[in-house]
Amino acid sequence: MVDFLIGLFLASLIVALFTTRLYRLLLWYSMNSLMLGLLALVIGDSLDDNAMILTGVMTILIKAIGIPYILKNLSQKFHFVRQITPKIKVQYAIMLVPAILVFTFYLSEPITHMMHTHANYVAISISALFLALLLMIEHRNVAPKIIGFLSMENALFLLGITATNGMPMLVELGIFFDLLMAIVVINLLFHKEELQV
Amino acid sequence: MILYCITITLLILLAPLLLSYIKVTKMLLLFKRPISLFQGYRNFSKLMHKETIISKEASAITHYAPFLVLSPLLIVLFFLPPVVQGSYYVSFVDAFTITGLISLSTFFLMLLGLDSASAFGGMGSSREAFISALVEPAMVLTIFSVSLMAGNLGVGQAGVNLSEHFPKEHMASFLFSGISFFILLIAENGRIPVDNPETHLELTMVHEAMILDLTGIYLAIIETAASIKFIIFASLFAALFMPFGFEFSIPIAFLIFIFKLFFIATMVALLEVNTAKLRLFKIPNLLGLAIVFAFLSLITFYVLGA
Amino acid sequence: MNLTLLLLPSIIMFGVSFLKSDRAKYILAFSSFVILLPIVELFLLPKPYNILGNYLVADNLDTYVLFLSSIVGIGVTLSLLTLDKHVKVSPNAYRKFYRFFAIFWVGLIFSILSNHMGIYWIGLELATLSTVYMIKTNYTPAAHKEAWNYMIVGAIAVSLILFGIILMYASAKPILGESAMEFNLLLAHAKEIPSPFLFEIGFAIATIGMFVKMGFFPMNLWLANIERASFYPVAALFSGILESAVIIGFFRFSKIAMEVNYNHLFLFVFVYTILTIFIVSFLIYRAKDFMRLFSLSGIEHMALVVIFWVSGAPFAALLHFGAHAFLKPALFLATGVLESNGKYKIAGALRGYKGKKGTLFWFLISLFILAIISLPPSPMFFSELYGFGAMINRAKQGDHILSMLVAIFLLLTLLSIIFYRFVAIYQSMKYEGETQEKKVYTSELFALILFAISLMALLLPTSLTYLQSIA
Amino acid sequence: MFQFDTLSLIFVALILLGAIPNIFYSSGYLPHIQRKLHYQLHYFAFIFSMLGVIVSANALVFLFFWELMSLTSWQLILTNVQGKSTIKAARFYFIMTHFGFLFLLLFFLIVSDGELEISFSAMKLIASHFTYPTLLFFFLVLGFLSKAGAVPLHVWLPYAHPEAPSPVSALMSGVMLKVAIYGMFRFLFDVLYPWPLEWGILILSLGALSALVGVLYALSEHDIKALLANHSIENIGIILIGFGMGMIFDTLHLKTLSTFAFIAALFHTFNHMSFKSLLFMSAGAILHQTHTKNMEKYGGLIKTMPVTAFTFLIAAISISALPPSNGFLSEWMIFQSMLSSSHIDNTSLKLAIPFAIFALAMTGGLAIACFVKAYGITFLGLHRSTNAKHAKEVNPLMQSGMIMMTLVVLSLMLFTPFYIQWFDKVFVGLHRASIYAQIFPDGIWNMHSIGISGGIVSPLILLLSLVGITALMLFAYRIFNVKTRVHHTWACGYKTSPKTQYSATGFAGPIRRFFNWLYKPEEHLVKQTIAGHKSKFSSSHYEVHVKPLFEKIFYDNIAKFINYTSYWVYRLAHFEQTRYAAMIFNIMLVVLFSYRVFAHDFSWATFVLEFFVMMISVKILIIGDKK
Repeated sequence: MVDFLIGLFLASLIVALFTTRLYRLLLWYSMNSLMLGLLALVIGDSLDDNAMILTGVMTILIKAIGIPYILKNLSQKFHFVRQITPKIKVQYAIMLVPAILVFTFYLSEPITHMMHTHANYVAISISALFLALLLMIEHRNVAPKIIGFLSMENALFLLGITATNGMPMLVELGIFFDLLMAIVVINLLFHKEELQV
Repeated sequence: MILYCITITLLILLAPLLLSYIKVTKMLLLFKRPISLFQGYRNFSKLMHKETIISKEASAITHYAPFLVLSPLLIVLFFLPPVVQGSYYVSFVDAFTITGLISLSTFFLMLLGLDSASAFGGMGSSREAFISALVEPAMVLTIFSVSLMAGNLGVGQAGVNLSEHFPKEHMASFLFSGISFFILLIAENGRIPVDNPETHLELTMVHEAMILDLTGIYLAIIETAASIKFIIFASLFAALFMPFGFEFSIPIAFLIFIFKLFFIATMVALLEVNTAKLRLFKIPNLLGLAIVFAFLSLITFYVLGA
Repeated sequence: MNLTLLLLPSIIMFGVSFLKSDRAKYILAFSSFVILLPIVELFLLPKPYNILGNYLVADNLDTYVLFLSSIVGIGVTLSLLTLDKHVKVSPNAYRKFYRFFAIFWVGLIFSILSNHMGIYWIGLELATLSTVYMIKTNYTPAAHKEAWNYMIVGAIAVSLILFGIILMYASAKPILGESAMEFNLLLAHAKEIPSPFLFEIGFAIATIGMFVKMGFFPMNLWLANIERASFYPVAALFSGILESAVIIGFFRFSKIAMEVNYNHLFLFVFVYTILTIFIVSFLIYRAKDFMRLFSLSGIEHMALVVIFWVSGAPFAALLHFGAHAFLKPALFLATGVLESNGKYKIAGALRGYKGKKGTLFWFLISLFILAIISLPPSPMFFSELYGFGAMINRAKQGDHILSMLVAIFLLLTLLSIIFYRFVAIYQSMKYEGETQEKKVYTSELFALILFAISLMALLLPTSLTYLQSIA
Repeated sequence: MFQFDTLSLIFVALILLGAIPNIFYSSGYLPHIQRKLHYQLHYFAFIFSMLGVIVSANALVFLFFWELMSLTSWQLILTNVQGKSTIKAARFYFIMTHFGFLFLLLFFLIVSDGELEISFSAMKLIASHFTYPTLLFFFLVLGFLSKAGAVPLHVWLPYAHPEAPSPVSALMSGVMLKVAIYGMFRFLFDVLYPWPLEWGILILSLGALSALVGVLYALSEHDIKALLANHSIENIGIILIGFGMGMIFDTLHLKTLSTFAFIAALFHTFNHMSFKSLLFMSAGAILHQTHTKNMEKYGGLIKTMPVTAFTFLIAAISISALPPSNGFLSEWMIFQSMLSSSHIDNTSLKLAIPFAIFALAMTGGLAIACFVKAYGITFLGLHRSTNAKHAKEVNPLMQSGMIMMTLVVLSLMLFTPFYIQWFDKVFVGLHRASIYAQIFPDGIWNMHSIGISGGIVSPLILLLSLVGITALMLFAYRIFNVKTRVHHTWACGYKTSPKTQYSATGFAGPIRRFFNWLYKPEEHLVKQTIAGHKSKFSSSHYEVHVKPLFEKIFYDNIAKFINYTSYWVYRLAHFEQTRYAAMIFNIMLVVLFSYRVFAHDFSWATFVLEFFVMMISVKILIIGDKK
C-alpha cells in the first residue's frame, strides 16, 4: 500500500512536469499532496502514531485543498497567464526524468547496506526534490514556480514521513506555520501589482 | 724607495714624450715632415704661460675639475708594478681600485665637458660616457683575470709574480686578456680607431670635444692627464703582458722597460696609420670584442683553468 | 531569564507598528534598541543556559552571534531614522518595515538560540520570509522583482536545508530516536551514526541550501541584486544579521560532520569555498557600484569564515565573522550617503564632505574600506592570519601537502585580486572625480561610530580571550 | 614581542641614520604639502612601523608592522595626488607589496604551525621538519625581494618613488628597501639556516640581473626620481650579489669568507641608504624649486643651488663607486669576495660567479655614465627652462637635512673600520668567528680582503692622497697667479644658448642605441621642414620613451589575463539572473554525485561518468540552445 501511494505521488509529480496549463498544474499538485496525506495516514495507522495521522489530515486539508484553492483565487484575481509552456523541450525532459531516478537510486545505493528498510524511500524523496526543482527550472512564470516550491515542500514531507517515520510534532507544526506564512507573504507580494519574473 | 721615486718621475717625464713619439712615428710613416719629439713639453710650457679664459656659462666645476682629473691619475702612478728589481712597490692595490681611480678622473672630465654649456662638450661627454661605460667592465675583468693568473690580486705583486714565474698553464686566458687590454689601451686613450686626437671635426671628436673650451693652464693640466693616462696603460701593459726583463740589473731593466713603452707606442702608431676612425656606433663592435675577450679570459681561467 | 523577556521587545515592536501616530517611529526605534538589553543579560549568564528545555539552549557561541546581531540591529535602526532624507519612503512603509522586522527578530532569536535542528529551521524560515517583505518596502519595479526572486530562491534554499536536516535526522534516528534533532546529543553521538553516508548526503544538501542563502557559488549575484534593489538598511540587515542565522547553522552542522568524517567535510567545503572565491573575486574585479561591491565582498568574507571554521580555526572564524558583521552593515549604511550623487558614481564618493561630521564620516568610511581588505589593525588582519595558519597546519597534516599549498596560494591570489580592486576603488573614491557636496546626518554617524567602537572592542584582549574560550 | 640583538640594532641604527636627517628635510618640505596632517601622521607612523618590523620577535608582530609599513607608505605616495599617474603608481605599489606579503604570510604560517606568537628560533625547528625547504626559501625570496625591488619584482619602484613626496621617496628608497634586506638576513639565518648551494646561486643570479637591469633602465630615464628609483634596483642587486656570495661560501663551509661577503652586503646596504637618501633629497630640493621632474627642464642649477649641487655630487660619486667613496669600498669588498672563489671546484659556481663579476663590472661603468648624465644635465650648463632659471636654494631646514645626510655619507667613508667592526659583531652574534682582525690586521689604514692572496685597499690613504695632491695643485695654481679672463663659450660663432646644449636624451643616446634590442623604445620625432628639404627644418622635437620589457611582457599580460577571465566569469554569473533554479539543480547534482563518487567508493569510471553527466546537464539546463 505504501509503495503504491509513493508510486502515485511520483507519478503525479512527473505528470505535473509535462503540464502546460496552470489549472491542470494546480490539480496535479493537489493530487500530489493528497497522496502525501494518504501516505501519512496509512503509515501513521500502521505505526499507531497519532501525530502522524494529524499530519496527514492537515496535509490533505491545507495542501491538497487549501493552497490550490487560494492559488486559483489569486490567479483569477490577478489574471495570471494560464498558458504555461515548459522551457525545456519535451525530448530532453523525457530523458531527464528517468535519468534523475536512476541517479538517485545510484546515490542511495550505499545506504541500502546501512539501513535496511527505507533506502528506496530516501531515493525517491531525493528524486522528488530534483523533479520539483526541474519544475521550477522549466517555467519562467511566478505561479508554476510557486507550485514547484510547494512540491519541494511535499518532497521533504515525503522524506520525513517515509524515511524517518515522522518528525517531531513540534517541527511539523512549525513547518505548517511557515507554510502559511509563506502563503501570506505571497499574497502580499501579489497584492501590489502582478509582475512576471 | 729611491728607485720607486725615480720610476715615477721618469714616467711623468716620459709621458708627453711618448705621445709625441706616436705622432712622429705616424708622420714618418705617412711621409710627412715630423714634428719635434719634444713638442709635448713645448706645448705644456706654452700653455702654462698663456692667459686662461674661463667660460661665462661655466661654474665652479671648471675651476676644480681639471685638478681632480689629474690627481687620481697621479695616484695611480704610485700603484704600478715595479720596473726593476729591488725597487719599492705598492704590492696590494687591485684592479678595481685602479680602474676606479681612472674612472674618477674620467668622471670629472665628463662633467667638465658638460659644464660649459657648449654643444661640443655635451657631445664629447656623451661619447666618452658611452665608451668608458663599455671599457670599464672590460678593464676590471682583464686586470682581475691577469692578477688571478699571477696568483695575487694586487696589481703590483701580480706584475712581479708574472715575471718571476710565468703561469704557462694559463696561456690561453693570458692571451685573451692581452688582446682585450690592448683594445682598452686604444679606447681609453682616445686613439684611432676609437677617437682621433688630432682632428677637431665634430663627427670624430670625443676627448677633444670635452676640452674644447679649456685654455691655458687648465688645458695644460688636462693634456698632461691624457699623457699620463697613456703611460699608465702602457706601463701596465708592459708589466703585465710583457713580463720579461725584470730580472736584469737595474739600468738594463730600466732600458728594457723604456724600450717596451716605445714598442707599445710604435704598435699604437702602426695601428693608427693602418686603420680608419670608426663611426661612433661601430665602436661597440670593437669594445664588445674587448669585453668578450675579457670575459672569456676570466671564464677560461675559472672553468677550464687554462 | 526567560523566553518572554527575550521576545518582549520584538512583540512590542510588532504591536506598535500598527499605531498610526507620528511618534510611533521613535517608539519603534526605541523598542529595537531595547532588544539589546535581554541579550546582554543572556550574555552574562553562565553557559550553557537552558531557556526552553532542551530546545533553546544559550551557549557561548550563539550568545556571541546574537549579541553581534543585536548591535547591528541598533545600527540599522539608527540609520533608519534618517532614511527618508535620502530616499522617498512613506510612514506606512516604515511601520510595515518594523512589523516584519519584529517577526524577523523572533525568527532570528529562535534559530540562533535553538539546540534543535527543527526549531533552527523554523526560525530561519520565519526570518527569511519576513525579510521578503522588507525588500518590498521600496516601491520600485526592481524591488518587486527582486522580492519575488528572493522569495523563490530563498524558499528553495531553505527547503534544501530542511531536506538535509531530515536526512541527518533519519541517519541518527535509529540510535537517538526523536531527540536526534538536538544538536548537542547528535554531536555527542556523531561517531555512532549507523549510516554516515546518509548523514553526509543530508549534510551536503543542507550545506548547499545554506551556501546558496549566503550567496556562494553558483548563486553569487542574487544577494547583490536584492541589496541593490532594496533600501540600504535592508542590505545591512541582510549581510549583518540574516547571515549570522545561517552561519550559526553551518557551525553546528559542520561540527557534527567533522566528527562523522572530517576529510570529506574538509574537501567538500574547501573546494566549494575556492570556487566561490574564484567567482567572487573576478566579479568584484568588474563591480562598478557600491552595493554589489560590498555584497560580493560579504560573500567572500563568509566563505573565509566557513573555510576557517572547517580548517579548525574557530577562533579565526568567529573573529572574522564578528569583523564582517560590523564592517559590512556599516558600509551598507554608508552607501546611502556615498551614493548621494548618483548610484554608480564611485569616483569622488569620499569627497565633498564639509564640517566635522563630514570629516568624521569620510574618515570612518576610509578606515572601514581599508579594514575589509584586512589591513592592520583591522580584526580581519588577525583573523586571516590565524585562519590561514590553521589551513596550512591542516595541509601539513594531510598527505597532499603540495596540492593543498597550491590551493591555499590560489586562494590568497584570488584575495589579492579583491585587494587590488578595493585599493583601486578606495583611491578612486578619494582622489578622482569631481567634488560634489554630500550631507551626513547625525544618526548615521552614530551608527558608524557604534560599529567602529564595536570593531575596536573586538580587538581588546578580553574579547580575544573570550573568543578563544568559545573556540 | 620585541628583541634587540645586534642585527636588529644595526638596522635600527640604519633606520635612524636614514630617518633623522630626513625628519629635518621633511619639516622643511612641509609647506610644499597640502594635506599636512595626513602627511605628518603617516610619515611618522611609517618610520615607527619600520622600526617595529626590525625589532619584532615573532611573526604576528612582524607581519603587523610589515603591513602597517606598506599601508602608511601607500598613503604617503598619495599625499599629493596630481592626476592619474600618482593614483596608478600608488595602486601598483600597494598591490605589489601585498603580493609580497602573501608569500611572507605563507612562509610564516608554514614555519609557525599557526602559532604566530612563537619565537624565530622555535620556527627553525618547525622549518627543519618541513618537507620542502626550498619552497619556504622561495616564499621568503618572493616576499622580501618584491619589497626590495629585485628583478623581476622591481617594476613598481620607478613608478612609486617618483610620485611620492621627496622626503618619502628618500625614506622608501633609502630605508624601506633595507627593511626587506633585514628580513632576508633575519629569516635566512634564524629560520632557514643550512642553505643548499642552489639558494645562494639563485640569490647571486637575481642580484646580478637586478644590477644590470636597474642601471640600464636608469640610463634611459629622464625623470630624475625615476632614474634614482631604477638605481635602487641596481644597488639592491649589488647587495644581493654580496648576500648570495655569503650564502654560497657558507654552504661550502668557508665561514670567514662568508662573513666577509655578508659584511660587504651589509656595508653596501648602509651605503645605499646614505647616498640614495641624499640623492632623493637633493632631487627633491630641485623638484621643490623647479616644479618638474623632467631632467630636460633643468640645467645650470649649480650656480643657484650650490649646497644641493655639492651634496648631489658627493652622493653621485659614492653611488658610482668611485674611489675613495664608501660606495666604492663596499663594491670592492663584494668584488673581492667573488674573486676569492677562484679555487672552488664546482661547475655551477664557476659559471655563475664570472657572470656576476661581469654584471657588477658592467654596472659600474654604466652607473658612472648615468650619474654624469644626471649631474651634468641637472646642474651644469645653462638653464633649460624658466623654472630652472628662477630656482633658488631651498630653505635652511631642508638644507640641514641634506647636509646631515652628507655627513652620514662621509662618516661611512671615513669611519669604515668602525662600521665594519660593528657589522662584524652581527655575525659574531650569529655564532661566527669575528673577522675584523683579519680585515684590518694592521690598524685602520689598510683594508684586507679575506681570500687567499686577496687584494688590499687603503681608503684613508687614498682619500688623503687625493685631497692632498689636489690641494697641492690648487695651491700651486694660486701661487702661479694665472691671469684669467671670462668670456662666453665658443659656439661656432653663434650665440651660446640653452638650446644648443646636449639634452639628457641626447646624452644617453649612444648607450640607448647600443641597448636598443633591450629597450625597444618608442620614438617620437616631429619635424617642421622647410620647403620640403629633408635636412632643413625650422623646429624639431624628439622624444624617447622606454617601457620596461618586464612590464611589457609580464605584467601587461597578467592584467590582460585577469581582464579576460573576469569577463567570462561575469558573463557566466549572469546566467543566474534567469536560471537560478537550474544552477541549484546542477550544484546539487554535482555535489551529491561527488559525494557518492569520492566519499563512498572511488573509481575512475564513475568519475568520468560524473563529468559527462554534468557536462550534459549544464548544457541542457543552463546554457540551453543557441537562438
